[in-house]
Amino acid sequence: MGRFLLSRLVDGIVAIWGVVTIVFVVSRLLGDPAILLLPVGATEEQLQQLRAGLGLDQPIWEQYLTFLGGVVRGDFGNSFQFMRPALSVVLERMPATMALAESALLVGVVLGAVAGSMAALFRGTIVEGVVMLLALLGQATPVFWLGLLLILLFAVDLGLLPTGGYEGPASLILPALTLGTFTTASIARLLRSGMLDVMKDDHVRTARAKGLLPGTVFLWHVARNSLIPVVTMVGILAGELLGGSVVTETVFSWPGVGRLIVQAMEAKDFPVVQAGVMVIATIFVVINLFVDLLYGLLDPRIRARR
Amino acid sequence: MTAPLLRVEGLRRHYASGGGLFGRARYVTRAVDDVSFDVMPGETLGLVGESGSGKSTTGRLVMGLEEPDAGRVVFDGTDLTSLSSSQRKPFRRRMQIVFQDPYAALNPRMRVGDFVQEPLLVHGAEAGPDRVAALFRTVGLDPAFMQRYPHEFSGGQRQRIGIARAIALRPQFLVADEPITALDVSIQAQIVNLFQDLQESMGLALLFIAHDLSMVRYLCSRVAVMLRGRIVEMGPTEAVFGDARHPYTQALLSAVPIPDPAHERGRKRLAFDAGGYAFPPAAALRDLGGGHFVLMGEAA
Amino acid sequence: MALLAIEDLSVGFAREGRFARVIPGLTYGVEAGETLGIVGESGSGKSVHALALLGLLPQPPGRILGGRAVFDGHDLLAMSEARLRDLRGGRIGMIFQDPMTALNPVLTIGRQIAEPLMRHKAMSMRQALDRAADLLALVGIRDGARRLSQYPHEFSGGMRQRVMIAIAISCEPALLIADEPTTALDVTVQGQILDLMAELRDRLRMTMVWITHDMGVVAGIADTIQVMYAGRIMERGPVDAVFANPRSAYTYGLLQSLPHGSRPPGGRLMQIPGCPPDMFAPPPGDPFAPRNPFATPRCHVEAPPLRPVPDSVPGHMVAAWYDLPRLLA
Amino acid sequence: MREVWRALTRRSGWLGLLGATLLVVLVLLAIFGPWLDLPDPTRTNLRARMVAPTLSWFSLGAHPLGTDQLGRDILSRIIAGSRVTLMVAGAAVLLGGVLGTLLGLISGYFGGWVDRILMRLVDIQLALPLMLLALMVVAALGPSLRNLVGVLALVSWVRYARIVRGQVLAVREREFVQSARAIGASHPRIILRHILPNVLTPALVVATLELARVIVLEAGLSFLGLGIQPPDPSWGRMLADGRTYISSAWWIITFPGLALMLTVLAVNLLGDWLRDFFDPRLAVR
Repeated sequence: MGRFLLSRLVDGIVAIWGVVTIVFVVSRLLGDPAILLLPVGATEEQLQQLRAGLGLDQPIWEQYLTFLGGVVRGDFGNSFQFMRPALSVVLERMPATMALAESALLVGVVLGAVAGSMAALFRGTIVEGVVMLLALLGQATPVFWLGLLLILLFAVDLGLLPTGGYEGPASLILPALTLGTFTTASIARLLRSGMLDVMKDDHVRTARAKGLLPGTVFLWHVARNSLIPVVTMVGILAGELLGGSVVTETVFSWPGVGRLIVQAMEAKDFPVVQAGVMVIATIFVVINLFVDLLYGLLDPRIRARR
Repeated sequence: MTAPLLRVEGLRRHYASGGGLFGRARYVTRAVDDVSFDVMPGETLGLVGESGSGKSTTGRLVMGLEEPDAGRVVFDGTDLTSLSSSQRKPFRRRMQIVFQDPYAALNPRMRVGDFVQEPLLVHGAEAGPDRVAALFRTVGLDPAFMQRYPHEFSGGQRQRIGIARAIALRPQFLVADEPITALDVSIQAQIVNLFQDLQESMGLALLFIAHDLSMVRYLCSRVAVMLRGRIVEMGPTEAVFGDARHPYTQALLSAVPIPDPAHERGRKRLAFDAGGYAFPPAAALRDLGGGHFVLMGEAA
Repeated sequence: MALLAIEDLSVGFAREGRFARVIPGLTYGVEAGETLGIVGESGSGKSVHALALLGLLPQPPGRILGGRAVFDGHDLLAMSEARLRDLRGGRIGMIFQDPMTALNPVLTIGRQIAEPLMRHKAMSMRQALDRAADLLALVGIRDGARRLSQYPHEFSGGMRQRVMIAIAISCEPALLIADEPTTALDVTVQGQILDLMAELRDRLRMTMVWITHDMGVVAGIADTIQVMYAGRIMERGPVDAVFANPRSAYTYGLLQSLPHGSRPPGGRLMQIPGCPPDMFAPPPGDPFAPRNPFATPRCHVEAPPLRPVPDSVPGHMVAAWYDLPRLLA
Repeated sequence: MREVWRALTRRSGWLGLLGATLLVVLVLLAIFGPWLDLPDPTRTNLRARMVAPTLSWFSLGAHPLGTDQLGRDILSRIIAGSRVTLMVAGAAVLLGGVLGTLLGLISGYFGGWVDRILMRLVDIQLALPLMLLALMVVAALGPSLRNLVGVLALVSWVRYARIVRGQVLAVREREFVQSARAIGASHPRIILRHILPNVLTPALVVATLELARVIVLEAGLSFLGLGIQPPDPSWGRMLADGRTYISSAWWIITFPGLALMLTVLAVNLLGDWLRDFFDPRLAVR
């Protein structure tokens, strides 16, 4: 187990290193930051001075190492817009993003699990039909449009909830629903098909041959076994969720990391972009590490292999 | 005495499992461990053992589908293990393999006629439709089936298609890897008879891998018994079946069900723990005379 | 009196809009204390009918079209699912073919053995686990108390089948249905399981239905053999009589196609030509007729009923229009 | 072909048929849009700003789905937008599909260090939410159509590579591939004749599911202003522009979003059906 943890940790670090490299390459493609930073009409001398100040006159591999070293220390440089460390700008916005992502995941897992189980239990009935139809629609509705529709309905027409911003729990409801819909739909569909598959397994037949009550069979022999693919899915969905948060935050003017990244991109404030992307990638890697551990808890076969 | 067509010497294949990014392998499975045997031209050697005994791996090593960790496979005087894959190609004409699972052994996206024709094309042999049709007839199939896809055939028919492909290049030697295990009882005899016919008409030598001991006794002139990667007993079939010396062979023979109620009622099965059995130190195959070998320690 | 009496059981299967009567109408009985060996190839309906009896047949694609199956005075097919559930795992135990998939991989062995005890014997988890340890000892697994907390993947195939047996006999069933329980096992392990089952049967005085495709296995364990083909009983009777004097061309062909000893020079196995019928388009008449060299014209048009063999022991029955001994003579 | 038809018309297949029909209609509209008698999608008309939808289809000059804040006809903009969207998404999925399938084949067939490096690359890319990756790259390279296709292809090759590799690993061990090796068939022959035909259908399934993802991703980028640039109409951009007028003109955001949802739904339905038909095991991804 310890060895497994270590090897997964190394995998995660390699992945983050890869992200760092991609971020570095992309940011160098962005063009000469010195030109972007200085007002139009700056002299060549001023440019040279700034380049030296940013370390842009060094050979590329040295810049890379400097950049890597900075990342390790959590130093992404100062934000061009805010004139203070980019990482702290990003971290300030973290609570908002985490609140949104957590509520969306909660919505998705709870609603999705209930809906998926219902669909599997009542297969061939209207319940399954309705759940699956909603899930199909939920998977097909882009977050930004869903967000706009919800605003139109609940904020503009009914005036029940705020259109956006970050004031109290009421303002969390619409963004969390918006962001959680895709997760709900995906989990519902996966759980249903997983359960229907497990129901065909030999060991469920064994359980029924024991004369166990339907509730026992469902809970211990179907649901318990169907959780494993769902847990894997949650890891993948976390990525969708974090990516979706970029758009959702923009739609609802939610002061999170996603919106910050988009704004920083428009302002060519790439230390903030880099720090934001790194933070999100790190969260994603950590989530997947947890998913892997959970996976082992659920499946003794995998536990044994570690 | 003629020279053997196939000589296998000290063949070894170990699998490592477990381990990760930095760790070394945690378990080593000795799939095949110091296996040696000969097959004479036209002869049928049976290779028996339970699942995981290494008999199928041995067949794959002989065919060069897997590289051995040690040992040699000598075919008609040439050491195949030292050859590059292009040097090996001419030998592929002369030795072929038939697989266990007739459902997995055919390419589901290829017409069976093309599938049987493929070896002829690969080796630049005469590959016209007449030649393929003749092969279909040889294995007892209607050449009209050539245009069909595998899913349209029954298990027995698929196995015939697999055999047609294997004999397309008129090989001298065939590995038959549990060719009847997956078939219905009423079909098994058809396939065994087909093997027998081919052997008589083409002079094929056969390495017949199986776990059905009654069939091996019937079909093979010599038999080798494998246990956990090693041959524990080998010899002329009647010697091994009539006078088994290794406790594992004895247990195996005592367990074969015979379709005779009177015999079964009087049966006493010998206990043998295949997983827990410890090979004696310095065990080697020792000749009991008449080509009957048993794996024994030095003291015996 | 028969412990289990099946009358005219008929089962169908739907696939891709086509329908097959895989069992056109099956009638037989099992006496209390008897071991019935049912032999057949894939598609003979031997496993399907057993699942249908216990309400375990997946429906759809399967469908029970009619018939009765009276167990201990009550019709299993007419029973409510709740009453059938009380019998399953309690008075009727079942063992399946593939021990690698028949156990739940994520639950401990102990829990899986304890479940039927808690369900049918109203035991607490603790009592059930104690009993489960005894059951493991009974099926020849040493160190049972420790192994209860292990998972199926920590057991070999033979050991898993022993666990399945422990589950099936946990509530001391009157009837045990074993569906190819040794097919997936190696020969020596199969031998051990056969010995174990025979011993348990005698000790617990169980009635047993043993489903297999292996004539050798039936010869060893069964009192009565019943040979099935295409959903029908071709022949049935005491094992000694049927093996010594088969009256169905199918039974005869099966026995003859098996090798006996070593091959005489130039010898060939007797083979049954052709392949089993497509149940979506079964032949009219005797389903074996197209493969049967002894078939009479009547065989091809009219299915023969299962009738007693006049000059054999009582209970020996065959479904054939032809008289095999006379044809062979 | 007959089998496909039978499966499509089976009870569970009608959803797939629905998806396929929707998709065909959409593609036909996109192709023949310019020949329809509709207002120019880029022509502004400040006197007809934010006209509410009228459903009088055949009256000339009317706007069945209304007009936007610049008086442009929404219906013709949606149809014009579908051209761009389908072209960009189609090209990206094709490009990503070919690249991913190729790399997955190589990775799975040859194994070894090539496989290790490729799969590590896949892991790394999967550690980065797609939206962010696409955002970064588009921001760096500039939002031209070609760059957009490139970025979307870059984002989608991973899934093909993964699925195809997994399939190759499974197919490679199948006995007919062993048999091809036993007769001495060359690597290209084995890959092309025996492996590729058996992994193409899973790749096709991935392609449909990817198409849906890429369409949404492209719309998202356009919504954020980093995708398709004006004057080319795009659904995402229309949504972004309509946001401001959400309280006065609901139709500006409703119809482009509906078009987007229907498109994704159609593709998903078709993809689900293809998956169930060809290989239910792909359901868990």
